[in-house]
Amino acid sequence: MTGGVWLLRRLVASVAIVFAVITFIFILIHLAPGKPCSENLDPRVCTLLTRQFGLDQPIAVQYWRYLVELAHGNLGMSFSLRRPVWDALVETVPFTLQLAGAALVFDFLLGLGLGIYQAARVNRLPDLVLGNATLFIYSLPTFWLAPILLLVFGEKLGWFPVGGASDPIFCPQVDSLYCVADRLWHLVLPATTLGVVGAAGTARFQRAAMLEVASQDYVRTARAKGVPERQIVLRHQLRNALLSFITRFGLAFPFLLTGAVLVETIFAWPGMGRLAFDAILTRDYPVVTASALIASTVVVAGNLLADILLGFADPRLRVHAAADADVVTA
Amino acid sequence: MTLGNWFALLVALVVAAEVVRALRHRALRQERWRRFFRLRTTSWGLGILTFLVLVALAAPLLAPFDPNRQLDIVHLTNRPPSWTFLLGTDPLSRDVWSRLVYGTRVSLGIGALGALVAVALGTLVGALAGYYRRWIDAVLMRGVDVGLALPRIFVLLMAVALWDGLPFAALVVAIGLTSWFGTSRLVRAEVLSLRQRDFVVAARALGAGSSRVIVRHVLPNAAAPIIVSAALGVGNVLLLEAALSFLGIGVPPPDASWGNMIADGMPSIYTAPWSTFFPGLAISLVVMSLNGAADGVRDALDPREAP
Amino acid sequence: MSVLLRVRDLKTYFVTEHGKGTARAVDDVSFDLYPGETLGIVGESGCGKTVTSLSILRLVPEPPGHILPGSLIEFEGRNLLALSAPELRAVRGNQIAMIFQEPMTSLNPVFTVGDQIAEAAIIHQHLSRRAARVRAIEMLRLVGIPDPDERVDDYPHQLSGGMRQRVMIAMALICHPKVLIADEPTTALDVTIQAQILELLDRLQHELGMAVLLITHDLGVVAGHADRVVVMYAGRVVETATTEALFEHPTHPYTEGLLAAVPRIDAPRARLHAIPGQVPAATAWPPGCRFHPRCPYAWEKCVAQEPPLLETRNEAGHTARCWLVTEPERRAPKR
Amino acid sequence: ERRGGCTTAGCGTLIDAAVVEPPTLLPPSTEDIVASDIAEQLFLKLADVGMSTNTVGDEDFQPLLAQRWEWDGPLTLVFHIDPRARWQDGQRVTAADVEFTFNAYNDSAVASPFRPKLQRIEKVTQRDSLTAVFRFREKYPEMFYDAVYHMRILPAHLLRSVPREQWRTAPFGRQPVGDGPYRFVRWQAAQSIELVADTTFFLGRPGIRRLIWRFTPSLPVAVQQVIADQADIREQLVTPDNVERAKAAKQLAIYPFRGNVYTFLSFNQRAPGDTSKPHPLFGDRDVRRALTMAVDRASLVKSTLGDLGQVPPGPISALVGIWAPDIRQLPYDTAQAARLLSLHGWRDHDGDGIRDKDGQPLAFHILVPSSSGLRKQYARLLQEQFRAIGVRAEIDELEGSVVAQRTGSGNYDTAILSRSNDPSPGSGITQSWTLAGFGGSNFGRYYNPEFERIVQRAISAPKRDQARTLWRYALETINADAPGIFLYALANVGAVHKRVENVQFRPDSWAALLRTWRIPPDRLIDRDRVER
Amino acid sequence: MTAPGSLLVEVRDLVKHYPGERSWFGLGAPRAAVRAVDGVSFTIAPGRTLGLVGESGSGKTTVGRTMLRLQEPTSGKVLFEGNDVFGLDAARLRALRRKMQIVFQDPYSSLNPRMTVEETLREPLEIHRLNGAVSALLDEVGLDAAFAKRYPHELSGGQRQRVGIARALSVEPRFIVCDEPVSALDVSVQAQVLNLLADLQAKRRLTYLFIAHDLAVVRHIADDVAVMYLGKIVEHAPAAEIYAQPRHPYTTALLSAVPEPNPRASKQRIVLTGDMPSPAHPPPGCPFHPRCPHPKKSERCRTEPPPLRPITPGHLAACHYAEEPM
Ligand SMILES: Nc1ncnc2c1ncn2[C@@H]1O[C@H](COP(=O)(O)OP(=O)(O)OP(=O)(O)O)[C@@H](O)[C@H]1O
Ligand SMILES: Nc1ncnc2c1ncn2[C@@H]1O[C@H](COP(=O)(O)OP(=O)(O)OP(=O)(O)O)[C@@H](O)[C@H]1O
Ligand SMILES: [Mg+2]
Ligand SMILES: [Mg+2]
Repeated sequence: MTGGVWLLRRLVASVAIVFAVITFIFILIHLAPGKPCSENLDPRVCTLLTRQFGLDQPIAVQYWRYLVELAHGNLGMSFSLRRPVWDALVETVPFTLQLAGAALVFDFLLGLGLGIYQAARVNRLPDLVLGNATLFIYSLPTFWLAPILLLVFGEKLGWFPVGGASDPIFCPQVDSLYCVADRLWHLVLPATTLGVVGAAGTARFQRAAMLEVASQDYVRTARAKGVPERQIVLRHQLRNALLSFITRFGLAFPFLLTGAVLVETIFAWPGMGRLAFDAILTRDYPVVTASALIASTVVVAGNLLADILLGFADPRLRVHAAADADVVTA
Repeated sequence: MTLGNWFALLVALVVAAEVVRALRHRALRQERWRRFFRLRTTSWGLGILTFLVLVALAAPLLAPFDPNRQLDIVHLTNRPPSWTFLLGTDPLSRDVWSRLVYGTRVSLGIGALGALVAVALGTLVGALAGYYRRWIDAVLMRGVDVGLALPRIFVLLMAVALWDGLPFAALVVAIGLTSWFGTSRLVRAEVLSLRQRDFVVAARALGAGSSRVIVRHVLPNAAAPIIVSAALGVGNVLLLEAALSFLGIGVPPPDASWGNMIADGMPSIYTAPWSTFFPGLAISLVVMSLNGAADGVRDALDPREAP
Repeated sequence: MSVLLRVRDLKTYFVTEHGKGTARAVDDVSFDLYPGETLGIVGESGCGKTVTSLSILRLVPEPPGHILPGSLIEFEGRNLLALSAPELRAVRGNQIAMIFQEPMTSLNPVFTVGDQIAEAAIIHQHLSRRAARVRAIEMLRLVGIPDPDERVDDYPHQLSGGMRQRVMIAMALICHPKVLIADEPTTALDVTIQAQILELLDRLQHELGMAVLLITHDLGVVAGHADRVVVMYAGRVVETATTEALFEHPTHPYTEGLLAAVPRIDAPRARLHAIPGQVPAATAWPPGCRFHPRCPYAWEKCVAQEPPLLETRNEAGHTARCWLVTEPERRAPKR
Repeated sequence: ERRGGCTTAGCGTLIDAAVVEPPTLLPPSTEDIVASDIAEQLFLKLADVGMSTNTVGDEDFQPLLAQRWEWDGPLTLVFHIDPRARWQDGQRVTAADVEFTFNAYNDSAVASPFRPKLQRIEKVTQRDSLTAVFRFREKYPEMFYDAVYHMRILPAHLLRSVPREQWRTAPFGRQPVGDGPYRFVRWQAAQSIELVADTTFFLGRPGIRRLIWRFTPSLPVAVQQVIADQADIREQLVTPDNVERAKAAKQLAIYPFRGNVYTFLSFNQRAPGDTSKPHPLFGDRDVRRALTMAVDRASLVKSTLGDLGQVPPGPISALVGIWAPDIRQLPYDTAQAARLLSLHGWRDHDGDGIRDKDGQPLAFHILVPSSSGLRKQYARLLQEQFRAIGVRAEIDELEGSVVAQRTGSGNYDTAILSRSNDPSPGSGITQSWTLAGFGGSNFGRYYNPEFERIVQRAISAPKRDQARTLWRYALETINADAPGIFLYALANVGAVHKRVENVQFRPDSWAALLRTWRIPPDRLIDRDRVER
Repeated sequence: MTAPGSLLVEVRDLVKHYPGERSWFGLGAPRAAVRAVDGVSFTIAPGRTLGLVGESGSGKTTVGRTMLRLQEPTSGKVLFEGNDVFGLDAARLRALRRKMQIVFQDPYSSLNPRMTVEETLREPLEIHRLNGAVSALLDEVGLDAAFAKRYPHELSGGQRQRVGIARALSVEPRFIVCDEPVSALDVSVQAQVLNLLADLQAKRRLTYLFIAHDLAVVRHIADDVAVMYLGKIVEHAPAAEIYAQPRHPYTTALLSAVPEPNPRASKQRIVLTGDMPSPAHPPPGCPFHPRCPHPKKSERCRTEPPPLRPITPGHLAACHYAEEPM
């Protein structure tokens, strides 16, 4: 089977998964009792609106309509935001991607670095200290860490902004280098909150992976060749440890998305996590379903990406046209 | 804190330390258990867990106050830690230490139940898929793919925020029901490799039926990843429960869980940090201990044979 | 002829997890390797062959293992155990090269075989990548791999076991080392492939003139390919001799038993001679002669006192660690 | 960094640390508070209440869009629109706009939450391009208030083409064009809304050049922003904690003002889910009275709000003029409460600490929206207070929409609800506590004909003093019926950066007078000087 | 070969193809099937041992396991005491499993690491509701009764192999497939186990299919020897004959490749070139032709697969030039 066909099949399967997810979410939220009306809204107004949105129809009808709209690329109109879901997503998804991306970078750079460093000094003092530190950080609840960071670095020290994604005065839009810096500056605390727990996990994972590889025969082979120790760690061990790391990378997305809900709310980050969270609470069906669509797409894409990366990184998995034909004749 | 409480606390600490020491001591005799205690963190983890279980059991002895009692809502709110109120009081003038102690019961219970549901289901699905292969495998694993792509927090929020009158146990079960996908993959992989092993083939050759093979030969050997994921699962459930409490959905008041203690104390986190700090610390401690213990289990049940 | 590699009183111990004691994996091993010769080291699983070979290049994993002070490994007059890390690296893969038992796991799965072969040349001979690649292709041709210019870009998993072992050999020999340590190079291979590889080693040794330390548990392999043989048992050398002498006059009862236990293709169907009992654990070698619990001739002295390596009467340099050398009359079987 | 050179009076940028992002800025389509604050700057009313918030008659009202007005008979009110008024796209504001606005607010397709408040206006017509005529159905003291207070005049020429049922989602709501002191600049979804002063505003150039509402969904973090000097205004600090912290911040000035919200535990007098039957517990007036007397409301307020709250003397907030601390209420008297319960057969027969009757324990649920920290805290406090007299209350913390659904349909035992008042006592009380509110916001279905009668009289009392007395009587009547436990009325405390002068918070709408705030040139800071 | 009437096991044209893995969703086209066993037939008379020899991957294990129906065959028949093994229902299969047993190659994976020796040996007794004694079994394979309480990791390789044999013996089978039972063992221990197997056979009148890759080992235990190459039997003859006069060039090469513990033996070695082809893509014609050193190798070998045919009575070989061995 060639790579193209493989990819195509995976894509089809991915679409099927995403479809299953939104169906599930659609049914779940529509089965929940209650209507999308806020607390203080006059119930009479509420009834009127429900009719306007067609929510008095049987769920099958609603589902069918939703699918038809979806097929036309229409995600519907948000009840609570009073605007097309598409518009809302277009504005928020990039922020979540920025946050998750920064957290991912933070997570993986720090995590990998620490893991490699620890593995190189296994069972010595730095390793033990870091081992305990990462274990502790790994077990911190995010919503607990966030206020602490805000208090210390935002309020007390004033190093970083207290919430928000950009300076509303200087940089309402990111249109200059200064504003890019501003965005990054705003990203520091939320990305740290989101990434540091993951980084601790990554460090622990990577350390274990490196040690696993360190005991492999081929590392000994490299040593027997006279390869310097540094190169053994960075070339032979790391390359192999990265294989299991890529799998972890693929699994990081659900974690990040889940974390984003809390972090975005606390740090006033205008991302999709917050949007989705609010939408669930206000029963904004179209937004919930669309966010589930995005979230599951990201997760599935993350897995796919990891598989593809793994295919590149691990020659054993590379799809060779003649993979089977290993007939050797003299 | 009364003298009696201090004494009970001391006893709990000593007993926990002794239990670990005794276990360690006995473990030295058996290779596998010696490996369990190889890391110091394992002993610590086990000790802390034992201590917490003791605390949960002996909560009435350790807690100087009724955990739900609002001692004096005008004068005793948000008191800092003192000898009377070991860990201070919360915004409702309840004794944080007493709540923490009683909360241990609830939180550990939640963690254990949620993890149990998740691991039981994950193991079942993983074992079926891995052992029977073919269409069972295909169907179950596609389901797992969907489950993994499902934004879990959405499902939980919806289940809990929107369905009123959902009993709390149902929430815990819901957490469990949405947490088993990873475990099932893990177990399946393990079962797939185990079913190729000669001793499994031997059991079949001897006429053992599928259920016997799975229960006696396959699962015990897949125990390490199962137990490890259960241990880590407890931590995850705790964190999740805390997160949900933080979002306003958790153990119903007035009963204390660590998660809702944090949630209750959150508005005064800056003026009375103790009412959130200590339950947060307790959660961290449990997660850490479980991680430590899981490392030990991993070592002890290492499929690699002893040298 | 001057000694190329001199091993004296090599002791490599492993500190096992607490409570189990120290595994004395290699305990006082001495032997010499001369230029151009093939020295076979035979012994059963766990007797310390691999640890010996790893000790020579200080590749024993540390911890748990360590080479005890007082051991000497002298290569061309330099004590390898005293070298600094960079000096040692200059020897590894350059002067002394190694090939390992498991060609499957000894190659790094994520690099092409060409890269792995070339690596040593880049490090030691400072060749450019391009030049090293050319060398790698040459080496592949030398070890008899068809289409070397294509195979050079293959990954290990694309090769068969025999080819992988050839790649290992190519990798070891690219810098023309003076000593090649081959640790059970054929154990994992089929007989027909084993024959190919041994043939190849013979040929290359001939062409390149290196000394080979051939480690194996198969007496048949030693018989066909070694000039001299060291027999190990329980971390000790129990007998050393030229190949002919060893097979003609096995002196140590262990060597004797081992020879008798080998199934032979030319013998008719019959019971095999078996050495009773098991090899003891490295943490608990028996006192006295370490073979005495399994030895048909053992008497009190064997239990009480361990014999040194004694010169036999057969031949100069034929030594055996057995009291029988001093009391040959006891060789009459017990019972 | 772009440091600009604006250094004169009329410079300045204020950032408001807001918590909730409005769904739209189109006034008739939302009741959202932030939307209304922003709309204050964008869309003018014809006239507005003064600082006294007196709603009776028209003496205390300030002209805005209407230069002046006169009565043309008892039921006809004529407004003369200020000829200088312009829409920000240059068009004049005309009487046609006023007529259009009324029709829109009154159109059921728009589903405006303000529509019920306009019921007594029959129609609005234009006499000439600058004269709008309001025709009322009846004569009552708050006619003028109803005419001006609920509606913000909208640009007919921009909205006429938008179908009414699409007003909720109209793009105009995200890109409004107004006639107020500020013009709309941009709306960054989930981040901020920015306004800039209209220097040509016909009532005078606003004192601050730029206003930014910044949305921070978590209140503590929003407060933290003003404390960390990253925002200038937090109009509502809510908790004593926050007030303490804000006071400690050097650059902040604290402005207390009357609150417009009261919170109460609503007793559902009808069986949950079946409004035809009385509630098994709360159908009984004495049970309600007993439960009310069991709660030490003063201590609860002290505990949760310190000086920031008061026990309301009835279903009103401090905003309305009829507030008086000496209005008679049920006392805190647990002994009396216990006696009353025992008298009705609620005793602890089985000794489990909970009273019971006929095997039924005296237990009920308290419904509370999980989004409100304060109300959740109150639920826990109440639970404990009830426990003390042998009543078990279970707390159901549910999402706002679920609470709305359940209370709206009468499917609950008790719920902690909040009501915000406009300055008029009449409209709130009628909506929430009389027959007129059945199916509306009288969730507990409280009905007492005597009370209705008094309220009617109070509303139509032409004199303020007369009305006051009647209202006091009405409140005492409803207090005695105990249709709910009136828990607290939150005093508002705002925090504003000290450099801002002439800060005035009008209790019913803190931002109503924002255009008069200003920053002296010598106190400008970096963010004020920015020129973009 | 023995007369049909006295046969215990008969394998007829056994074929086992492993379908290539189907890719994701089971939608993908399968890869080329691995023809692990490609038409194998042989018979074993009661009390005799057939040695099955071949290089790694030639299909020996697959033959052994398929015979016991531990894997379903692709086609072919296995008759045990005249019963078609593949036609049995679950209950009868279970009954049959008392009579056919298997001993595995890898002593490390053949025992459940979580069960003591006793538990391991007791399990088959439980399954078939037999009343045997664990100690007697241990005794029979030469293990001390003290071993009963031990876990596999506390045993040496030879001891484990003995436990594996004891487990097979526990249900008192008539036929045992020994799948390379000694290849993982040291020479000294290998001899012990081979002797044990021989003794047990004599004592219990067992029938063995003895799988090995080492012709020298087979020499010591087998009555008949079959040589496999690429899923096919290429030569099958009584032991004495095959060692004295191999007919197939592959057998000849195998024999010559066995290293002899005799430094003076200066025999002419035949070193085969190349590796065994992948069973997924067997060469056309004679599967051995790419490596065949036979001087007469011809075009015919490349195109026409040689059938397994009798060369002399009882001596089968699949080579066009079997009459003219090398
Ligand atoms: N990393 C290690 N840790 C502990 N003990 C070890 C380690 N490596 C080797 N040993 C011990 O050293 C002894 C000798 O091992 P070695 O690998 O040298 O045997 P060998 O002769 O090469 O056997 P084989 O034929 O199985 O390769 C064994 O008893 C083994 O248990
Ligand atoms: N479960 C399986 N799925 C796919 N292919 C398999 C499977 N089992 C064996 N094979 C393939 O079938 C062929 C024959 O395997 P088999 O194990 O029977 O050989 P063998 O002669 O026993 O080899 P060895 O000496 O290594 O044990 C090999 O190419 C192997 O890769
Ligand atoms: Mg070795
Ligand atoms: Mg096999």
